[in-house]
Amino acid sequence: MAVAVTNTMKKNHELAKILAAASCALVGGLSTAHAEESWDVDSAFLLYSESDGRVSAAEPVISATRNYDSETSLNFKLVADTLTGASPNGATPSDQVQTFTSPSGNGSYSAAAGEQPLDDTFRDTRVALSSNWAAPINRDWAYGVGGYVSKEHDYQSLGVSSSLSRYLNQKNTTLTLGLGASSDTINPEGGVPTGLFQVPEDASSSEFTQRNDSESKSIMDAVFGITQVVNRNTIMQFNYSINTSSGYLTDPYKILSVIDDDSTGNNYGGNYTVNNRNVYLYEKRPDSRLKQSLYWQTKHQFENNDILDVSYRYMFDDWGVTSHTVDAKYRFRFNNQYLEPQLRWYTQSKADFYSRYLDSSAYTEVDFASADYRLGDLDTYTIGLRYGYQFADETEFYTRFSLYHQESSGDDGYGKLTSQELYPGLDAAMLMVGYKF
Amino acid sequence: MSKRFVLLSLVGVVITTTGCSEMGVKAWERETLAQQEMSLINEPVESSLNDHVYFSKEASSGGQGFGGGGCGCN
Amino acid sequence: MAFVQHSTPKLMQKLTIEASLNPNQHAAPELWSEGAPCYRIQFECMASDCSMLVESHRVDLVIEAAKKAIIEAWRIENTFSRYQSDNTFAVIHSQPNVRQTLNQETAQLMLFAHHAHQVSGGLFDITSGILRQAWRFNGSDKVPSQEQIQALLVYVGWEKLGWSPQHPDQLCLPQGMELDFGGIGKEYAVDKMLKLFLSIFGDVPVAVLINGGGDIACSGPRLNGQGWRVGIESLAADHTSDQVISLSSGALATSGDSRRFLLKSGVRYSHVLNPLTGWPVENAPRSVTVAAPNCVNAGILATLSLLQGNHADAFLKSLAVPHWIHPTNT
Amino acid sequence: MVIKTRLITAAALCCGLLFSVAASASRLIPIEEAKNTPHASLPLPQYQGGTLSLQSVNDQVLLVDFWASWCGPCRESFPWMSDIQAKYKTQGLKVIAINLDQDKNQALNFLKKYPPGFTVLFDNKAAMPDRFGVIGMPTSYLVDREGRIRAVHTGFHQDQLGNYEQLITQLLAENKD
Repeated sequence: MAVAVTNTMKKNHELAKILAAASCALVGGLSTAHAEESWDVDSAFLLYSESDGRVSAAEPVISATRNYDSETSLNFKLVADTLTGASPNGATPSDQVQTFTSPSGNGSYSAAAGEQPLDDTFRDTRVALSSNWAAPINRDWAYGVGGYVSKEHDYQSLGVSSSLSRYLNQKNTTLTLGLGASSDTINPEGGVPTGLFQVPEDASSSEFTQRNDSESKSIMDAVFGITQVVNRNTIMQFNYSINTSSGYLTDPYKILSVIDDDSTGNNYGGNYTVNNRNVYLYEKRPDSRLKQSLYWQTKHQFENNDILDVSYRYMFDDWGVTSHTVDAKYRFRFNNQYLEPQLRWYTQSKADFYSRYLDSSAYTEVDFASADYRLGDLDTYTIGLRYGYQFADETEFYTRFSLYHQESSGDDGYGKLTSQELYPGLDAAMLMVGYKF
Repeated sequence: MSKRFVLLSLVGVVITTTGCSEMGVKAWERETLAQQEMSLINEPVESSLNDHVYFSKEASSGGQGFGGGGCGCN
Repeated sequence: MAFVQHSTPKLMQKLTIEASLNPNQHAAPELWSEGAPCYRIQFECMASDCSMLVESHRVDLVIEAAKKAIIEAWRIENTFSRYQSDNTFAVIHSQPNVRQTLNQETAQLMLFAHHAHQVSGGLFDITSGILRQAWRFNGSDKVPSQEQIQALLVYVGWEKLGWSPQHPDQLCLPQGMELDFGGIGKEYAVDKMLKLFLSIFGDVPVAVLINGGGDIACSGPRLNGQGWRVGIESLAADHTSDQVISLSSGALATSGDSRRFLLKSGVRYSHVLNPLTGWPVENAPRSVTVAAPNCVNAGILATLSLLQGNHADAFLKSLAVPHWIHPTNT
Repeated sequence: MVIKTRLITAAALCCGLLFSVAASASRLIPIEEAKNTPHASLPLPQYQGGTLSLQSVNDQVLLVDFWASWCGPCRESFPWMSDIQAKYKTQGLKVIAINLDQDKNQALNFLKKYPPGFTVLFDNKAAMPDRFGVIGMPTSYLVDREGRIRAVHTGFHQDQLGNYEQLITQLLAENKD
């Protein structure tokens, strides 16, 4: 009897617990706590302007992040940019006036003697929208997924990305694997030119009429990274990333000059002509590229709260390009303001198929060629200063001014060509103004 | 020259990561690391604008990182 | 149940609530001053007189919070009312024999009903409301026939529902069956009101007690640290309070009602029905009041104890919960 | 075509991640397996004045919470801890929040902004958390009336509040028999 009573007591006690729990679950506890859920917006405007009236760009961007808790967030970012100005078309300067067929074939533009040939039909507007969701899976794992779409009048890109992170060693070490894929479509003005074919005089040529409207390329990305907390004030990251592109990787608007290399003739080093027309070829790049890079970044906060942020990247690819990038920032922090000088140095070696021009005796035999200075030997420097002011309501105004300088170098040519400036430098100024709220 | 460099960096990475278990801080020692300014990409908008400029002017792009570290709050 | 009052109350204003938030067209709630900083808000809900007692120096927040809480109570009343044609209750019952997806709130209520059904050994069952078609507790002596009850019992039984706790938002309701949330609705509304009320105040000091027609929840002790004085009403005709208790945390709920019974051949049938037999529980106390951390919890314990019949007291004692019982008297 | 299959692989990976999220309901640690509170006799300075050691609190259920002013989820937990303290005070719950800021002044500034409705102790030399096994901020421990750790929660998650409260009510009920 006594046992039976005890059992009933136990059973009823269990019953009371279950009901208490169930009622708490139903009513949702009593908490008056509010999660700090809000949109954090960072909006900025970039003005980019190159010297000598080359490209200038205006680029507004707005990024909105909703933080659900300290680890869960949803971000949307909208970027628009408009480019105007002129861009080098790849041809060499000459001691003669040069006339070029415009990309659409419906017109032409010219470069005076000794002047850099610039394609001034260059004009574009781009809109890009991206979104990313990041959340924890449990204490040890987190993931992120994202999507990206961008559109300009001759280029569309669609991409997805995902990442998986594993925390180790009490969150002092984070291993991250990121994967991305994107699919791009190029539909150049005037159609897709045939690589290494001569640029025809106008749109009536069969080279024009037989063109495809569009080409595509696909890109796969994988990043493996380790983030390590070093001590109370220092954090470090190493990444290895691999990026493969395949499909149409050529720039449809870039051409090459063919230079007369007959040292016995009086046009040695001048533009090679056939039927009294200068010969220019459309550039052609391989249809695949494999890039790999190693990246290291360290951030350290000093006793006076200033922060040093240094990174280094080494990149190499199967086109023969290798590059080194060093980026350093130092943030002086005052009560509610900061001043951040920034320095960046970048150097790259040229791609195997890069050639400032083609020789008339051999131009029919090359498989790939590009005179795009971006694939040549290049050194660039950026010097900048960022200033920020944080208001009492935790909004922030910031601005940044920076100067970008490029120096190209390479083979100086022969004959008449040696008197031409084949590797002009580039200077650009960038002004960014932004507000976070 | 470049191949040797890659090898050296890889060795560097391996050495540093094997040393990881002795590095790090306790959960309550993350006051500094918890600051937004100490996240590895603390100005994502500036970074993306820079990336766009450099992407269109140079042959290399990408490779940079993502999160990690931080407050370690749960 | 009644509150022990001392000072003379003064009507301050009627609280205006938008008509769309008052679907059952209740009279406007009234804000009474009981001598600052004490306020009382009177309002109607679920066919009961309800009130809130509030102590705060911020009368603006009192009004805002009271309105929000009353709107919530009216919403719950309207959502689960059996007499509407377009509410959640009606939508569920308009789709028999098909799999339907319940909203989160209903799914939560189903989970709670499930737990209560499990631990009560089937005595608590929200599908049993249909038995009221046979039993009319209006003081008369009309006891239904066993055939009548038997016919209705076909449609009673929690396990007959196409529902499982693994997927609480998926329901297949057999034709003819009915879910009755009335048994927990009022307590649920009281708890939700309290929660919403306190969320408006945040860190601002406040003490509040919500009385939903006898089901009570409070935020904690009064501002002076003392408990709320709550009278447990006598069943005598003159309604004189026979017991005054001090409530300084949690909630009280009462089950049982002296006015709802059947009297036949000297047997008093309580309005509490046993869903397993279809018959009223015999010798159930006339009313049971239980104290628990929240009102839903107090209410379910009071209801379950009534279902124990004359073991109600022993049952509550074994749970070690504070309780007050009015025994059966004939 | 190649890109398509790759995209699908990426999408499949994402989905796999989303569905692997597992819900976990925690329970009280059985008495036989529960450990005693470490450093129970160590007196720590109290925000409200004087000093207090965990063992000096007799016959109460303790919610011992480790927090710091720079930790976002800790801040979110403050109103909840005030509520739970008020609600279960009479039943014998005592919430003790142990501050681990290195710089006590930062904690004092924080407390001015977010006044606590519970006991706050300062452990600015971090003497306690190691042996408690704190591996994230905040971490809270539920200690029964006999001084045994019966539940551990790392982090503060709104969706688990019902669960936290349930464990507290269970523990409060336990030793009443």
